[in-house]
Amino acid sequence: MQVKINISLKTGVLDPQGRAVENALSGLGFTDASQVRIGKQITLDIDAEDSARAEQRAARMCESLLANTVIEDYSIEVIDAS
Amino acid sequence: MQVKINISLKTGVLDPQGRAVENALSGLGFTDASQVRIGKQITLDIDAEDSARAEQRAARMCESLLANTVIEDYSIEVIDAS
Amino acid sequence: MRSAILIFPGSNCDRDMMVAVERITGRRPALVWHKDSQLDPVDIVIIPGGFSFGDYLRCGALAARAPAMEAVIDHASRGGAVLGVCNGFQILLETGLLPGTLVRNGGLKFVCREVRLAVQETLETPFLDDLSSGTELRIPVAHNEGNYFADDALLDSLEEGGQIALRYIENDPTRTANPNGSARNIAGILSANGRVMGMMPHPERAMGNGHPSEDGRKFLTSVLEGVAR
Amino acid sequence: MSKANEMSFNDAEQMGLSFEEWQLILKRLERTPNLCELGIFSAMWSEHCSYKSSKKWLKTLPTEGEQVIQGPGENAGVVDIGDGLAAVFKIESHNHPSFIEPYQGAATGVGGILRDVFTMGARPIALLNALRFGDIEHEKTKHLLSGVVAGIGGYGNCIGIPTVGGEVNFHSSYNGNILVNAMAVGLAHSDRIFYSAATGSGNPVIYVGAKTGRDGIHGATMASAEFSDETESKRPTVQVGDPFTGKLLMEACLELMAADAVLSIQDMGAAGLTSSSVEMASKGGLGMEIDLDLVPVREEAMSAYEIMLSESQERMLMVIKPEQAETARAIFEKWDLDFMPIGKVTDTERLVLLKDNEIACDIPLAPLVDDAPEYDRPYRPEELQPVLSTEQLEKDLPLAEVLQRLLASADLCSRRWIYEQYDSDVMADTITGPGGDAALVRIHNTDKGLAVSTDCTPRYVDADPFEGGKQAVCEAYRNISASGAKPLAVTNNLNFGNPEKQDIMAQIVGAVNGMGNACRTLNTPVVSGNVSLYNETDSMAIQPCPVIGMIGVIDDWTKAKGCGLANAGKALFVVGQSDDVKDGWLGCSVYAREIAGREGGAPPSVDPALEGRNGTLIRQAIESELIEAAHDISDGGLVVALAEMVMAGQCGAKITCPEGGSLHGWAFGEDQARYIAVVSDVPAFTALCAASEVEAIQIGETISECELTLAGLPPISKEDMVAWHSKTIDNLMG
Ligand SMILES: Nc1ncnc2c1ncn2[C@@H]1O[C@H](COP(=O)(O)OP(=O)(O)O)[C@@H](O)[C@H]1O
Ligand SMILES: [Mg+2]
Repeated sequence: MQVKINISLKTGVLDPQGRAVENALSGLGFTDASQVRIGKQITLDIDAEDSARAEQRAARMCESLLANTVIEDYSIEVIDAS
Repeated sequence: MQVKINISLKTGVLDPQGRAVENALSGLGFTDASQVRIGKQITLDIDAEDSARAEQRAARMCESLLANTVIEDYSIEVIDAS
Repeated sequence: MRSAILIFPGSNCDRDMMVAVERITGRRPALVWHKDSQLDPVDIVIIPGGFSFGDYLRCGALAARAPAMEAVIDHASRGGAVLGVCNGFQILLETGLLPGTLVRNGGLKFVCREVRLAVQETLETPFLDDLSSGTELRIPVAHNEGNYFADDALLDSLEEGGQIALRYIENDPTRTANPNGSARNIAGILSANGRVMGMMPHPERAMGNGHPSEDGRKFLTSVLEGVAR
Repeated sequence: MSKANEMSFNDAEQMGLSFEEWQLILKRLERTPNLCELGIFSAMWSEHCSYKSSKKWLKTLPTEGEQVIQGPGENAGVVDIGDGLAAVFKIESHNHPSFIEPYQGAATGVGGILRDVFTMGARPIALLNALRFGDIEHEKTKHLLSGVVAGIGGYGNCIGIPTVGGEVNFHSSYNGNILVNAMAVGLAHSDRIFYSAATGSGNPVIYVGAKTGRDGIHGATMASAEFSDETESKRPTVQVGDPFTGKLLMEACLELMAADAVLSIQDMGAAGLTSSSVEMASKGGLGMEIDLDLVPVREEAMSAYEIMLSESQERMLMVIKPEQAETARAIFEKWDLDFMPIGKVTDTERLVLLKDNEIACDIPLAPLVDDAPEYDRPYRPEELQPVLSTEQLEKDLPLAEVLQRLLASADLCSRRWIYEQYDSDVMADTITGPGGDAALVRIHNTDKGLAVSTDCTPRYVDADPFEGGKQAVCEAYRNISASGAKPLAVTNNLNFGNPEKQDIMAQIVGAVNGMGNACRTLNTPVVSGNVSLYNETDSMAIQPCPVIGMIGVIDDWTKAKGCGLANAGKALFVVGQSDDVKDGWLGCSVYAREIAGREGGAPPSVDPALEGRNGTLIRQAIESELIEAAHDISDGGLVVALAEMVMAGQCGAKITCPEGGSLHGWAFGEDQARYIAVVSDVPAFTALCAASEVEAIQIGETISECELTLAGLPPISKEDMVAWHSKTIDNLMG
C-alpha cells in the first residue's frame, strides 16, 4: 500500500530554510509569495492488509524514526488501498 | 491563497537518504516498509486573485527556483481558494 | 594573470582561495559580491567553497540565481574560464554550466578527510596543462553533498568526451577510496569546451607550508598558468 | 500597572524561586511584580545566570597574571599572545537541550559560544568540544551521539570555523544526562577588544540579527532544574540554530567593529534580551529603556514576558555611537539582517520596558545583579577511596590481548567517526587537527601558533574531586606542552549534579580547589568558564566533569611537534619516570575498569609542581630541536601511548621492559606527569634533563618495521593495532 507522510515543523519553530527561500523568491521577483515553510514528504510502500493497518504502521514509523516529534508534526495519507 | 508544492525525485534518480531511511526502518523491525523516497513539501501563501492564477505562479516558482527539473518532479495543490 | 573570486553570503573558503591564488600568482584576485552584476574582464572566475545561502533548499540553488552568476554565465558563454570548488561546483551544476547533479553523501554524513585523486585523460583544457593524465594528487575534501549523480547515458558521454577530470583512487586501506558514493568515482568534471571545471576537493587546503600536502598548489598552479596562456 | 497582573508566591515558585527570594523581590520593589518582572527576576536569579551555588567557590580561582587582559566577568576571557594580538576564548555547556533534541541542542551550543567570542571583537579561529555520553551499549547512546555530532558539525561547518579538537567519554552515569560542552577560540588585536558595559546616557540601543520568536522560553531556568522523566514530556519549545544567519551576523558585527561604531555589545544568550539588557546597563552603572513594540518578532501577539525571555538564536544587543547610526545600518542591510533601534541608555539605573504604550516593567537594576542570591551550600565529602594495589587488579592475560581490548574500548578507541564529520581544515590554518594531543592552529599570516586542548577524567574526579580537579588541568597542560607550545590560561566548564545534595556540593568544592591549586602552580589563570549543575536524572548524578579548556602559544609553528613516529633509529625516552620503576598505578585506571572490571579506587596523585618542571623540559627540548616527537601519557598508560605513536606514524618501536615487578602495572598504570619523547640528540637531551632535575629514562628506540615490540613478547603490528582501534564507533553507528 502506498503511503505518503508529510512532516512539517511545528508552528512557532524557526524555519531558517523557509526564510531563505522566501528571500530568494522575492529577489527573483516573486513578491507575491509569503509564509514559506519547508517540510519533508516521505513516500513508501507498506505491506499491510488494509489502509487502517497501514496508517497505524506509518504512525509507528513516524514516532520511532521518521519525525522528530520535539519540533515536527506529521500527517499520513494512505494512497492506494487496492 | 495557501499552496502546497510537493517536490520528489524523478524515478531512477539516486536517493541515498531514502535508502538509508529504509535500512534504518528495517533495522528497527519495520520490515514491512519498502520503496522509501524522500521529497520536499513546500507550503506558502501566494497573493493571487484565484486558484488558477496561484497555481500558475507556483509553477513559475518551481521552474525558476524551487525544483531542479533535471532530477525532480513537482506537483502543486492550491488549498484555500477562499 | 587576472582572476576573480565570487563571494556569496555563507561562502567560507573565499579567503582561503584568495590567499592561495595570491601566493601562486603574486596578484590578489578581485572579490566580487553576489549582488554585483558587473564582472571586469578576467582570465578566470573562481567560485569558492562554503555554504552559500546556508545551502538551503538545495546546495548551490540560491547562489546560482544571484546577479553575479548571470555575469559568470556571460563570461563562460564567451569562452571564459571558470573553476568551482566544492560549493562552487554545486553552484555550477545548478546554473547548468556543468551537467549532472550532486546529491547527499552515500554515508549521509559530512565528510572531512584527505583523499587521493588521479588526473584523467581529458579533452583539450587549459586547467590540466601541466598535469599529465595519471598524476596522483592528495587533497582534502569537506562536504555533505559531493555524491555526483547522472544517468548512465550522461556518464557515458562524459567519459567518452573526456570530460571527467579527476577521480578518487584508493588511499587508506581501512576504507573505500570514494568518500561519498560518487558515480564512477568522479571527483571533478569539465564542460564540453573544457573551459569550465567543477571539483569537490579543496586545493586551497593543500598548499604545503603547514598543510599535510602541497598537491593543491601543484593543481592550482597548473590551472592558473593554463588559463593565463 | 493593574492589580490583575500581580503575581503570587505560587507563580514565583513555578519559576523556580524560593520563598526567601520571593520575599526579597517584594522588598526591593516595594510592591508586587507583574509577570514580566517576575520572569526577569527568576531568569537573572536562576542558577544558570547567577551562579548562586558556585559563586563562592569560583571566587577562589586564580584569575590574574601578566598574560591576562580580561578575566571572568565578560562574554569570554582575553589573553595576550604577543605582537599586539590576543586570544579570546570560552567554553559553554548545552547539556539539557542536547539531551532533548541532540542536533539542535548541540548546534545552538556551538552558535552560542561563537557569539560569546565574536561579541568581544575577535574573529573565531577554532572550535573544540567536550562530550560525555552514556554507556556505549545503552539504547539512547547511538541516537544521541549521531545527533550531537551532526549538530556540532552542522553549525561549525556551515559558519566556516574549523572544529580542531575535543574529547569524548562514555559512561553509564551519563545515560540519562549527556554533557555537550563547546569551546571557541578567537583572535583579536589586544587594543581592540569590545566589552559589554553600556556607556553614555542617551545613546541608542540597537537590536541586530534574527527575529525573536517563542523559542526556548525559560531555557535558563530549565538548565537549572533537575531532570525527571516527566520533563521529557513537558518539553518546552526547542531553539533552532541558523548557522547561515550566524555567519552573516558574525561578518556584520566584525565589519561594524572595524568601522569603529560600537560602544558596547552583548550577545543574547541564556535568558535572551533579559540578561543582555540587564548586564549591559548594570555593568555601565546606568539604566536602559526599551520599547518592546520595536523588537523585530517573527510571531504574532508576543507578550512582554515572551519577548524578554525568548532564547531565539543569532541576536545581539549593542550601544552605538549615535553619529555612526547610518554606517551601522548600511552594514546590516548589506548582510540582510535586522537592524533596529529599540531604546536608549538612561542614567536611572532602572530597566524600563514599554509595550503597547504602557509600562510593562520598571525595576531597579541593582537588586537583579547585586542581590542575586549567593548560597554557601553545606557540603560533606565522601570518604576517600582505598588505594588499590596491582595485585588486586592485575589479570593473567597476554599483554597483546590487554592492548587489543584497551584500544578497542569506548574511551580509548579512535574518534575518527566523530571528527571526520567536522570540517577541521577550513580557514586553511590548521596545522594539527583532531586525533593527536593538542590541536595547533596557525595565526593567519604569522609564524605564531595557538595550541588548544580540552580535558577531564571524570572517573578520577568521582573518586577524588581534589586530585581529579588538579588532574584535568595537568593533563591539558601536558597536551599543550607536548606540542611545544607554552600554556597560557584556561577556561572551564563545571558539570555536576544537584548542588543541594551535600556530597555533590563537596565534589564541586573539591574539584574547584584542585583546579585552582594546579592553575596557580602552573601559572595558567582561569579567564572564563561556565557552570552546569543539576545534571541528574531521577536522582542519579553524573560522574562529575570539570572540563578544562587550555590554550598555549608557540612563536614558531614550524617547530611544533606531533606524536607520530617518523624516523627509525631514534631513542625513545619516558620523561617523568625513574629507571627503578617496575610497576605502575592501576587504581581507577582504564585497565582497572576494562580489564579487571573494577571501577573506583584512589586515582593516581597529581603534583602540579612536578608537571610544571616536566612540561617545561619538554618545551625546551622541542624549542632546541632535541626531540622530534612527543606524546603525553594519560588514559591507558605507557603502552597505549606507545601504540598511539606507532599508529600515528610511519615506523615502529622496540621497548625493553623492566625485570621483576608487574608488567601490566608498568605498561598500563596511569602515573601522572609523564611523556614519551623521541630524542634525536641524546647527550644534549640527558644533559638538559639533569640540569632541569627531571627524571627521564630511555626505554627503547624506533625501528623501521611498523610494529610495537616489547622485549620478550611477540611484535604487535601497526596494522593489527589500527584494526583494533578503528572500528568500535564505526561498528556501533553502523
Ligand atoms: N567555572 C567558571 N570559571 C570561571 N569563570 C566562570 C565560570 N563560570 C562562569 N564564569 C564566568 O561568568 C560569566 C558569566 O558566564 P555566562 O553566564 O556563561 O556568560 P554568557 O551569558 O556570556 O554565556 C562569564 O564571564 C564566565 O566566563
Ligand atoms: Mg555572552
